[in-house]
Amino acid sequence: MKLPYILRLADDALIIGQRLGEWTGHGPILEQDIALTNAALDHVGRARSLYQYAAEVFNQLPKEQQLTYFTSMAIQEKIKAGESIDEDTLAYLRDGWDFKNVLLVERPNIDWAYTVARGFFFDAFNFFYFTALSKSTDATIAAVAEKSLKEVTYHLRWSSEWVIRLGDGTDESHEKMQLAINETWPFTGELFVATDYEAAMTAEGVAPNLQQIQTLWTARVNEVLDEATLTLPAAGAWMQQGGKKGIHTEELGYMLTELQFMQRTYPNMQW
Amino acid sequence: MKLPYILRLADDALIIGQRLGEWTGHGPILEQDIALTNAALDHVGRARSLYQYAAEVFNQLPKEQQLTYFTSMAIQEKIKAGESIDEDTLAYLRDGWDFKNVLLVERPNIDWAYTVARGFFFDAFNFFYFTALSKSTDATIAAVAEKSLKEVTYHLRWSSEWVIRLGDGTDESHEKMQLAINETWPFTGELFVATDYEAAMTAEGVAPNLQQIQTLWTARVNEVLDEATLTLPAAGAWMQQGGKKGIHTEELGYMLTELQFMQRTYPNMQW
Amino acid sequence: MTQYSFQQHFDDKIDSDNTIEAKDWMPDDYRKTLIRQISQHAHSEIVGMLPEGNWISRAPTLRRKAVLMAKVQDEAGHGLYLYSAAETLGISRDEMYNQLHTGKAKYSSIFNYPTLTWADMGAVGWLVDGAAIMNQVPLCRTSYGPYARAMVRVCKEESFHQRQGFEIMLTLAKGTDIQRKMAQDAFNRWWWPSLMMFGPPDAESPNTANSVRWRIKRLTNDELRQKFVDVTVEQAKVLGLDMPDKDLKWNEERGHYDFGAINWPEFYNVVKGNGPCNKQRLEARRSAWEKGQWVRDAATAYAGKRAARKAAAVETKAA
Amino acid sequence: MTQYSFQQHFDDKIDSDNTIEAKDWMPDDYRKTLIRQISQHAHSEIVGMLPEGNWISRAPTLRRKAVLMAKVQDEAGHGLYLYSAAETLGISRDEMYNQLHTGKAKYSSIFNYPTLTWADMGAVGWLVDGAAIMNQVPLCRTSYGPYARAMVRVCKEESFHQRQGFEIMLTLAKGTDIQRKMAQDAFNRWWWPSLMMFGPPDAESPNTANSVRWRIKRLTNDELRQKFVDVTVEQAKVLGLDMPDKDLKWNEERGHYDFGAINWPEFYNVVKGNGPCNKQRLEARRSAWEKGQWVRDAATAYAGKRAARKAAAVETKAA
Repeated sequence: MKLPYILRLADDALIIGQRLGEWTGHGPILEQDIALTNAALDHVGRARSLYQYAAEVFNQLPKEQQLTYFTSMAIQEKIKAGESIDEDTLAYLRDGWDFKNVLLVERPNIDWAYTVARGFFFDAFNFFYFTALSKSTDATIAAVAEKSLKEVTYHLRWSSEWVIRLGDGTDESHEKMQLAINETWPFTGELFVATDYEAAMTAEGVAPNLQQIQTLWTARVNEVLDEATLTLPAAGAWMQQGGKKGIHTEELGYMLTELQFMQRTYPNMQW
Repeated sequence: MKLPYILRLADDALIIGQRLGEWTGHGPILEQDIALTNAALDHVGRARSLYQYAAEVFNQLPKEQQLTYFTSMAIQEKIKAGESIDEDTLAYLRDGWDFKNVLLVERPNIDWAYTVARGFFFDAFNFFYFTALSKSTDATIAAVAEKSLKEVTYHLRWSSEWVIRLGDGTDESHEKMQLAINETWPFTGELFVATDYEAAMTAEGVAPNLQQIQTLWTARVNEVLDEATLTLPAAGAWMQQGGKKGIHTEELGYMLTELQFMQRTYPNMQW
Repeated sequence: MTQYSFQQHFDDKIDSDNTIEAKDWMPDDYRKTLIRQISQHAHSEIVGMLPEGNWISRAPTLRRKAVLMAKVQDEAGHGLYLYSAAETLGISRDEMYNQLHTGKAKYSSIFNYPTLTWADMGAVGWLVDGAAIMNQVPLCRTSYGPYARAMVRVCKEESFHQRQGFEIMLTLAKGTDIQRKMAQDAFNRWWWPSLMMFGPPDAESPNTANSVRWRIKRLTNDELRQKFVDVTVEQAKVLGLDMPDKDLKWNEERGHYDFGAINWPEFYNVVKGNGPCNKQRLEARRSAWEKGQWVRDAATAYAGKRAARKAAAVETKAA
Repeated sequence: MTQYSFQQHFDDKIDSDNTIEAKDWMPDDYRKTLIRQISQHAHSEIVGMLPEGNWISRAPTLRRKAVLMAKVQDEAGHGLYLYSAAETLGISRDEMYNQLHTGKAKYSSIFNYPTLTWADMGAVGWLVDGAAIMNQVPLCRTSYGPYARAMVRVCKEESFHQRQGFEIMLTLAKGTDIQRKMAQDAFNRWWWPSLMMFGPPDAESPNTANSVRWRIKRLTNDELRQKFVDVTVEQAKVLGLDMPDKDLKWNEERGHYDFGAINWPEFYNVVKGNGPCNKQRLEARRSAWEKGQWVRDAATAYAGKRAARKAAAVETKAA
């Protein structure tokens, strides 16, 4: 249960990093272009640490289990050849259904308001989650969380400020920000619905309790939206889910096609 | 010299077909959505016939020549395994620099006016080109051209009508169409610059004389633009080229990433 | 004729299995019901282009790419026939589009599910077109002539599509491990939504009486669903795929397969707009429409100019 | 001081290798030349983000992805320093953007070439950054203080980028056949444009005199180009790549490599706007700017509101 859990954390980080990287060179303000790329780098960095740990865990599994763990033929061939896997194997050679990121992070950038909304919901989650996770009984995970906490504190400050700036800016920006909040909202519920592997990790003290995180998250989200003169969709709105179990949106396929292009087209090389 | 020539014809057809296919389901008028998909189907059909022929020619080469003909490792592995190649090998497993389509056909759709402009310049070329090519000394190529001529006659009528409709429609459509003509124009010159392999095929009577095609093409283009109340960029405008020699725009990489995704990710399977 | 005799005449035609034509008198309810049903059907064809269009650029072989393009194009064609049939009832295509884009008109909820792998092109053809055919074949003899004639063409093409979809599944099922897994995964995801395509259970399905009488419907939702299950189970056996329903078993007594409980809350939720792709699909249609506005305007303006020029030329000649 | 004595004071500073600072008097020509050069340099950094940004989503390993992102981000940072340096001369950033977007201001033509394979990330770092450093290192001691200080930071990072680029090339050169071929192909495409980065031959290069005197320039175009060729030939040997110039050979007498004729018509053509990517690059910048307008407006409006609230709060307190 620990392997899917590590992958879940890593996949969130990779996919949001890939999304934010799409902004690089195309931001509305040079300083903000830099800020977003900074966040992208933090996420990719976290993804690397977690994939490295996941690879370590995977490489210790019995070979027969390794062989059936992922559907990817490219990974199976590595195992058959007696090779161990690494961070890039996990990022570049898994099939879409083996990715466990929440749907939220694969949402397209659309515009600055959507990017800010997605970032804000996710950063607020990460902030409370990593705070708790830095006390994980798994020392490696705790260390990653500890390191990420500094980064995510900055991310959350940045995205909160932008929610407020756009919400309380012009009429146009208020309208766009409210729309982005409304449309992004249905993708936040999944963050707090524990899968089996998450529940197991929570039971072992590896992962935080999602309900506690949700309470903190909801308070913070309300606080910031309030200051931004924005409102949340009515309570009880329908929430999308699936990502944590490998059932994604149509967007992920296109993302992975691009992300994995080099390794799929030119396999087994050093870059 | 015949193999690169056949591939050049086939690649034009595949890439324009792929581009037009992007419109399917997103056209501005249902009837026109159908018309564009129809054209896409014609092009993909022609691509298939030509790739089949190219594969036939390739499979007759000496093995050592086959091994070095394309840089694609996936193709080289097929050769080493004693397999022959087929239409899908050529479409799905060649690297970008082995594609010989003109830059014109990989231009993005952008909007309806750009799509019409690209289509019009290309259809007018195909119309005169296939007319001549149906007299090719190569019977297979002549037969493909003959069959395609009926299709392209329809394509050209369709795109000419749209150039006229948009050019002589509203002020807005006139402006958009003129912009699309201006921006697409620099990609037409390459059609008429013969590469070595084209010149060799012309010398053998396999391929038409490009200068003769250009004369006919220019007259037709002027005629239609005149009726559309549109103007051509000044004579002597700079022309982009490279595609016929495998030097493409940044667009092609993204197109092939998507086009080849399945075969690259799940190699050596029947679909 | 009096209102009463119009109604009598209409009833007679219905009862004698004759078709009602566009110029014939018909009750308001009949007209409204038909407009709603035909336009909803047309919208389903148009929105239905999107989940499959999603794989055109990534089809794994050139043949499959061509077949898929042709299929999606056929759906556009179906949309066209059906919009035309609805137009004979006095509603314009633009009005119908407007109902779609504002969410006033519905389309089949099945298209609010995503197409996640190539196998979905098989599953959609096999299951979704398969279910559609079962729903639609009876409509080839529906009472309204233009609709019935449109449905004849639609059904012919749909059953071709259904065979193509099955053939994709068969190729995958006979393929490598990962291809079989793709096929099973797609089957798992599309099976239950396909069963929902037949609509709510008869007990909860309103207004069936008139629909049956008018031959807008010939079998009930549950009857059609059972038929679909019975046929599909046999086809799944041919494919060697597992039925994604642990409660499925042959009922000797009924002569039918029993199957598990359908998740109706999910169904109503998707209908309400909360499916995985409702917003995405509607947004794609709206966006195509909005981006196409200047194109349609230009076409109209040009047609006007041409007509004016022709008229002027005729006048000049006459003068 | 009289105008004459201002000029005298400026000349003395220049002659004694002192820096001119923003608050100092300076001749109009000096100011204009600097604004043009610094803003052009800033624009080059910003437009230069695009060809490399093109491969962020497709970088072949996570490490390469991170390094590439960081590199492109550094370029944004360079743009920022340089815009700030130019602003000290009395031009606003918005004004400079406007000059870029309307085509009035130039940027380095090298960024009008496409990045076609991953190897281009190596070649651009190795060659383009390499050439840039040769052009820029002398500017770390240029006479205008804010520019010189910006260039110190820029050059430090650029040489780091250049080493990263070379390392990508080395990895490819030591890799499989196809990786070597990628590296050679990228080298072939980027070599000649890199040589053009040093500008027209000295014989045709106007206004060098003042530039040299003002230490806006220290070596001539041809001197820098020769230095670049000499260094790069040796690096290409380490990589085991063929020089894409059949006329290249060591000239014992000169102590330098002779090299083939540069295609200057191509250079002027790209400068004129006809390179493979001029339109695409400018369009990407313009589009980012236009799509960002409402965001900048909101930020300005919010800052205004906040300032007003603060002021009101202070007033209330005071009252």
